[in-house]
Amino acid sequence: MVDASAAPLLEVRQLSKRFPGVLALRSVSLRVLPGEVLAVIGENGAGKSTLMKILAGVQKPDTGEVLLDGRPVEINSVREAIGLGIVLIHQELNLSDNLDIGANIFLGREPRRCGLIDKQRIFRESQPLLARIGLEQSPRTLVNQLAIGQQQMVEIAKALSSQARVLIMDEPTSSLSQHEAEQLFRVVHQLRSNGVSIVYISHRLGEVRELADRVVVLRDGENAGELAREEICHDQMVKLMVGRDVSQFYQHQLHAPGPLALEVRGVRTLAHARHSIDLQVHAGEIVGLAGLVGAGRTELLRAIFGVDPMLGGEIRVAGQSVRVSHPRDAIQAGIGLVPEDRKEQGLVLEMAVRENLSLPSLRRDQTRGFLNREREADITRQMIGDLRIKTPGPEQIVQFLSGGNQQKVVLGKWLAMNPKVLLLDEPTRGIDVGAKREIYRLMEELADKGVAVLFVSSEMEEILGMSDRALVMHEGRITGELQREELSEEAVMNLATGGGRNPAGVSQ
Amino acid sequence: MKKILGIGGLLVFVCVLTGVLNPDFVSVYNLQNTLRWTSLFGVISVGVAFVIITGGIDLSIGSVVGLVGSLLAWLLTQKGWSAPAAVAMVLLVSLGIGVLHGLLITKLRLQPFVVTLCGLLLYRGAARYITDDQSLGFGTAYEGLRRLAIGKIPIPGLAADSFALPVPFLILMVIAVIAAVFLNRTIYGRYLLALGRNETAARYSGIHTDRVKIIAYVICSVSAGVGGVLFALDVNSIQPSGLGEFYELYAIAAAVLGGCSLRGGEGTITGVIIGAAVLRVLYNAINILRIPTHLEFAIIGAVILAGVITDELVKRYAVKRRAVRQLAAEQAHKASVPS
Amino acid sequence: MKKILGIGGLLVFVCVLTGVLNPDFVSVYNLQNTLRWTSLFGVISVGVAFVIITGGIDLSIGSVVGLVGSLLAWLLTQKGWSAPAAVAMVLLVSLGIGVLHGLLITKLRLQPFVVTLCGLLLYRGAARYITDDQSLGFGTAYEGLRRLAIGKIPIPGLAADSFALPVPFLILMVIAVIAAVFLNRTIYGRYLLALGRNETAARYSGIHTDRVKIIAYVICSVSAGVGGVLFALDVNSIQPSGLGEFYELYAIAAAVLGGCSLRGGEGTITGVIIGAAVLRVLYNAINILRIPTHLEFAIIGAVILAGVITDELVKRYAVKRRAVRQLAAEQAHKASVPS
Amino acid sequence: GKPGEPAGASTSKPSGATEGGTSKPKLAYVTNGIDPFWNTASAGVRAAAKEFDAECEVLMPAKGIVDQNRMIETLLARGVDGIAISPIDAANQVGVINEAAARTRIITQDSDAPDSKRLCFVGMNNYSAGRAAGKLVKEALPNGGKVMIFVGRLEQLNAQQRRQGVIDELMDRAAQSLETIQYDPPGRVIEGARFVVLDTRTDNFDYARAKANAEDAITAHPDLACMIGLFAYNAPMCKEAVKEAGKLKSIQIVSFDEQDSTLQGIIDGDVYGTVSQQPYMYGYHSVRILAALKRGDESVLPPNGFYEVAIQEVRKANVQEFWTELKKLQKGEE
Ligand SMILES: Nc1ncnc2c1ncn2[C@@H]1O[C@H](COP(=O)(O)OP(=O)(O)OP(=O)(O)O)[C@@H](O)[C@H]1O
Ligand SMILES: Nc1ncnc2c1ncn2[C@@H]1O[C@H](COP(=O)(O)OP(=O)(O)OP(=O)(O)O)[C@@H](O)[C@H]1O
Ligand SMILES: [Mg+2]
Ligand SMILES: [Mg+2]
Repeated sequence: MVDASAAPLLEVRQLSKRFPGVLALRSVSLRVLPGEVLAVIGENGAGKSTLMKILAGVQKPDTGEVLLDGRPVEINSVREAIGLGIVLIHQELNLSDNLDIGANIFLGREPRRCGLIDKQRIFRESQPLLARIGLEQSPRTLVNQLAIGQQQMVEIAKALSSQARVLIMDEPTSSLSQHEAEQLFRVVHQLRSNGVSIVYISHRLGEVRELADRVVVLRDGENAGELAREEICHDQMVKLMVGRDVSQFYQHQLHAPGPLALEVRGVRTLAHARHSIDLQVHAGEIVGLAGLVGAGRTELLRAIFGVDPMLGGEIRVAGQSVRVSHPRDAIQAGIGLVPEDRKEQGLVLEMAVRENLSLPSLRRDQTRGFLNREREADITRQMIGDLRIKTPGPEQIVQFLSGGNQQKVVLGKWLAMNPKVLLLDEPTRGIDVGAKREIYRLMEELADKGVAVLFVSSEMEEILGMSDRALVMHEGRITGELQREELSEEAVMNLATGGGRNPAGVSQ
Repeated sequence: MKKILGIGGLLVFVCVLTGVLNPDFVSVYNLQNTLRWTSLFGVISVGVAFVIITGGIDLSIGSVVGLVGSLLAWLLTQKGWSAPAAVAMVLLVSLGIGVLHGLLITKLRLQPFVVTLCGLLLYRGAARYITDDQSLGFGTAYEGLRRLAIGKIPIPGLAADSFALPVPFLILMVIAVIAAVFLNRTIYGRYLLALGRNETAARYSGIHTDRVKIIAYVICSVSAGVGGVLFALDVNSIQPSGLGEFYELYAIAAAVLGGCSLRGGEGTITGVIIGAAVLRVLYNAINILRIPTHLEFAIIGAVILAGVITDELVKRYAVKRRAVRQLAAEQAHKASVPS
Repeated sequence: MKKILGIGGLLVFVCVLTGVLNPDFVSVYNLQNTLRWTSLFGVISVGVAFVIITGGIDLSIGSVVGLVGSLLAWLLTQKGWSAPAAVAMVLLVSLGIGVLHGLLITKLRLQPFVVTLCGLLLYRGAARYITDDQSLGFGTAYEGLRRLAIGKIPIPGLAADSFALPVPFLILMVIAVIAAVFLNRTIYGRYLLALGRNETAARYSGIHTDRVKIIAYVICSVSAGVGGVLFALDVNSIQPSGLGEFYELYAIAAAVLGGCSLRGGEGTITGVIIGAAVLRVLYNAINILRIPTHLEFAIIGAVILAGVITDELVKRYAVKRRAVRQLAAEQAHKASVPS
Repeated sequence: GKPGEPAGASTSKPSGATEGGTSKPKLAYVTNGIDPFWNTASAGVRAAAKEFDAECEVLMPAKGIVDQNRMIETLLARGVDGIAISPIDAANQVGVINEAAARTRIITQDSDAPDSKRLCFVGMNNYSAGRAAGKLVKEALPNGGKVMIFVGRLEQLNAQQRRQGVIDELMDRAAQSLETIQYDPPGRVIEGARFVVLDTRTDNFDYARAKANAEDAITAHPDLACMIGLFAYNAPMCKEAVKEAGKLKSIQIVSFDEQDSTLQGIIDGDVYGTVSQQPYMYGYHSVRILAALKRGDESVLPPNGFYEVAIQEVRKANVQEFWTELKKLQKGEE
């Protein structure tokens, strides 16, 4: 255990940082002790990533100072930060996928011989790193051939290779499978015992509880409190993050399923062409779709929604067979999709809230091709009100909203279409607790109104808390179905890892 | 809006400066000519704006102008087609070219730059092949048709020999109004702007992005076709190997000056037309002010560059000023609310 | 590697076809000429490849060729500079141009297309202004300097009058080797590839992306400068308003044919040189096979388009075949393991 | 250029009443492109401007006919006392020329527009010049042989006329009248008794292409006997190619115009001869006529509207003399 009174390895004093329109950090202070795992948590937009980017030399603070070993240091570039032993694993993937794993790991710090890159040495030194994080790939494999989770592991290997004294991980597990995440935790423990300090950022409070020696909470760019090892518990963390007590996170009550709303029969997807999938969702029902990352859940939703081609099978909405070869077909049949990647797939970031909210419904509300502006204004007003989207106005550019409010805009797009079936892919990924609760509430409301809700989630708590019924996928097929009363962590994990029930008994 | 202010200011500045230095600039005759040239280039610039808004580019415009012009003259003078049939035919050809570009870019996912670069070569070659590399002209026949390009419509109330509107200007105005309505008032225009910013998100919202993109390329090629007809009728002499060369660059420059971002999703029709006007007025000014013609290129290049640099600096300054203002407001607030 | 196979195959195909149709194609004289032209265009194509790898574009190459060529002739014949001083001076100018482009693109965040489009106009104007739009030539003086462009180095062991290597080919080889080593073996090359694909990732890895980008633009402009010197010395008669016009398009086409992606992050030097060779051999074939010159453009355009379409289709086919093979393998596996 | 006094009467038609005779005539000389040929013409312009006390600017359109039309328009807008133009496509620029004729004095030079209201034409007959070049070829190759023609753009009337003149001469056809020339289509081999015209290659004014075209011709036709360059730069490019191929002995070159490189070639014996149009005279006489017209002297107009500038054939015998004269003319007013 770490001595809390030890001299801090890294110290941040009164750091402030302003972006156009936001004060991201206001006199934030932070101490990182040698060989501890310090978790930094906070709602979306609390300033966690900004603080870390400053430490890593990506951005510069407006005021305040950073001390390393008690001496003030100025970090002007990523290079300098690495030189000081501060290394950041970014929240987003940052790899050049046209290069191989080895090249990415040593990018910016290539070993050289006679002025030329020493490729042999790169491969030689990459191998043990990959072994250490459990990535079974040759360092010569191109990164674009790796799955997202594996790419994240490459990022981690890259950080490990730089001999960090302070290793900052900004939501490293958001795209990792359970297995990969556990491997990561082992590495974290190992590093800590080697005296490396780790700053760990995550919205998954379970992980934080498991890993952290100490928790620092940020709220609205300010220090909101600190928890010592023994004080760390879910409710405490949430309380500090949102600034009030949050009890009763999931207020789930079972919905009475109505008539069949969505029926998927024998659908095959590109990624897992060998398995066909059958599933059913009833009106007014919330069905969770669980599984490890890469199990093919996103692929399934994308196929249902017509983004990717189906390799066969049939989709029926409210008893009608529909041919979906483009999202528009799905939308016309009454399906909506809240996609996995909000910024890439869900929103046109540089457009106004109004324009985003009305995008799918423009066609329905058109008069001979012309925009129906009154209708557009109505929808905007209604959605901002109903979903309590926090925005200065309908003309605000979506980019400047917080993650949770952005997600509400995505939801609003579909609510305006009055869908029969709503598909949600990781609806709360990277969203803070407050916003999460509102999203859950909305899902409940929709189900009450008779919408069939099918949601994908990698968070066990969410699956357990929100589903009337859960389906579990493993390597492209549905390995089991669990009714509300059968739902448990073990049951889901069992199916998700391919064990458990006989798949023949599924969905009958 | 602000973008238009900047470029509009530049236009006014150049006009006033030239007018003061040489009053001939504001003579009826010169204004009519400048208006006519602006209109001809305006037509192709408005077309390319649509493609630029999708985040694409069209390098083949000049060659389409050349092909359409050559074909028109060839059909009329060599094949004896009637004027309406010939015009319809060449516009159909340009439409076909637009569809081809659109299909290659959307269905085969080829890059717009590459597709239209090949188009640049292909259509130029086609024009030269069809006409057997002979220059063609309408001579003094087809005066009726040529009024499309060189005709003038007197303004009611003004004396007969004073200012009259060049017909191409009316054509441009019609095209501009249609284009502006299309872009701002129809769902397709909204789709264009949306997919220019984020194609994936647009597709996920149920927009047939491919179809909308194809429409943009068709608009661009057909505008180039209309431009080609007008240019051909205006110069009345068509060199298949030369007509329209480099026009794509002028059109793109006008669109960029007028506030279109090559990254897509941004642009206004008014801005583009003002952009085209700036370029034409500059050419005119250089000649009127007796600046040596060989400085023409350098001046135009310098003005475009200065324009985009200023635009960038102004944007940065605005961002900074906003931040400073906010800070001041907050500090004032703090001061009034002692903590 | 596979990309090179495709374009290499095309080159061999065109060569064999032309050689069969007209054996003169493989005459020593013709091979030397084709090699020389390939080298001249190869130099500017290799240069632009670096910019394309960063995801940028350089439209000013032709104008830089024109400016450098004009300036060289002007300094030598009008200002009486010595050959080394004049060559050094013009290369310095092209270097300055590269730095300027790089700074505008990285520091002011202007778009490469816009910056170099302005460059296209500016440098052409500058060339015309400096030389007062007069044609210039080296006459019969400077034969020594001209050997850079038209000299030939006999291959030891071969008879004196048989095949000798054109000096520009040697220059290209030197440049190509340096470029290939730079791109594949040095950290800057790696940085270029990395930032071309993902600039943020490169920046977060501590790479001074701006600096690397500026280097790419400098390489491109200096290559254009070297090309300009060679072109000027080769044709021995420089028209400031025409020298190098459209060469940027040839260079970009060669790079794209050679496997560079305009999206950045992809490209090989060998591929680019083969791309340049394909274009030159095509020109040569058209002339040698007595195909009318006015079909030239159409043929070149069609070949480039066919090339990129084939490339795309082959890629798709490969993806599909892999999927099918996987499926088949799994089904075989299933069949052998009865469930 | 200095902007002179702002002409208030810019749009007024020229009439006897406005002729003051006190101010310098303001003239413009518009070429059909940028070429050394026109630099020599400019020398004539400057010489005449000095001699006849006029101001004359030379405008060279870089981008073809569109540029040229635009230049005319701006000149009219600015108000000039006279324009001499080399129309790029005479038949189809009648409208433009007539419009100019309505606002100022316009004459054609180098290339005529006979159907327009231009006051006169200063120049030569391109078809005859072509025939003269053909005669040079016959002199160079008394026994005939295979020839090839090189040109920038074949769409230009002067290029077409010259080419046809060369072909007709080599095929020993009767002279055609300028108005009704029948053209042989390009891209086809034309065989006569002694001569074979293999092809006409174009290069779009790209010198490098011009040179490559010449090289490729040498490759494709090992028995090529003569190259004819229709535009000023073509023969010099041919000369470069032939020289590098070591074929100076077996391939004759016949040229148009008088680039230094061509003249040097004639001295060295690399080029057989050239047909000079005396562009200096184009410039000189254009300005002379326009200046006099502005001063009200109509007598300068040639009787049938054609002021013919004699072409000059330059061979080894007279090249020195011709070049010395040319240099003198070019230098005269610097
Ligand atoms: N480059 C930037 N420009 C403008 N605003 C920014 C920028 N980066 C961050 N912000 C803003 O600064 C605030 C803090 O953002 P930051 O990314 O640090 O939050 P976070 O705590 O990491 O949130 P999350 O949990 O969603 O990752 C937010 O309001 C964000 O919108
Ligand atoms: N565009 C793509 N190209 C190639 N492979 C892909 C692509 N998208 C997904 N895959 C692969 O298909 C498999 C299934 O991925 P998918 O995203 O459907 O998983 P998932 O269960 O939805 O996981 P997640 O929890 O990340 O949503 C994975 O192995 C993934 O790497
Ligand atoms: Mg963050
Ligand atoms: Mg997924």
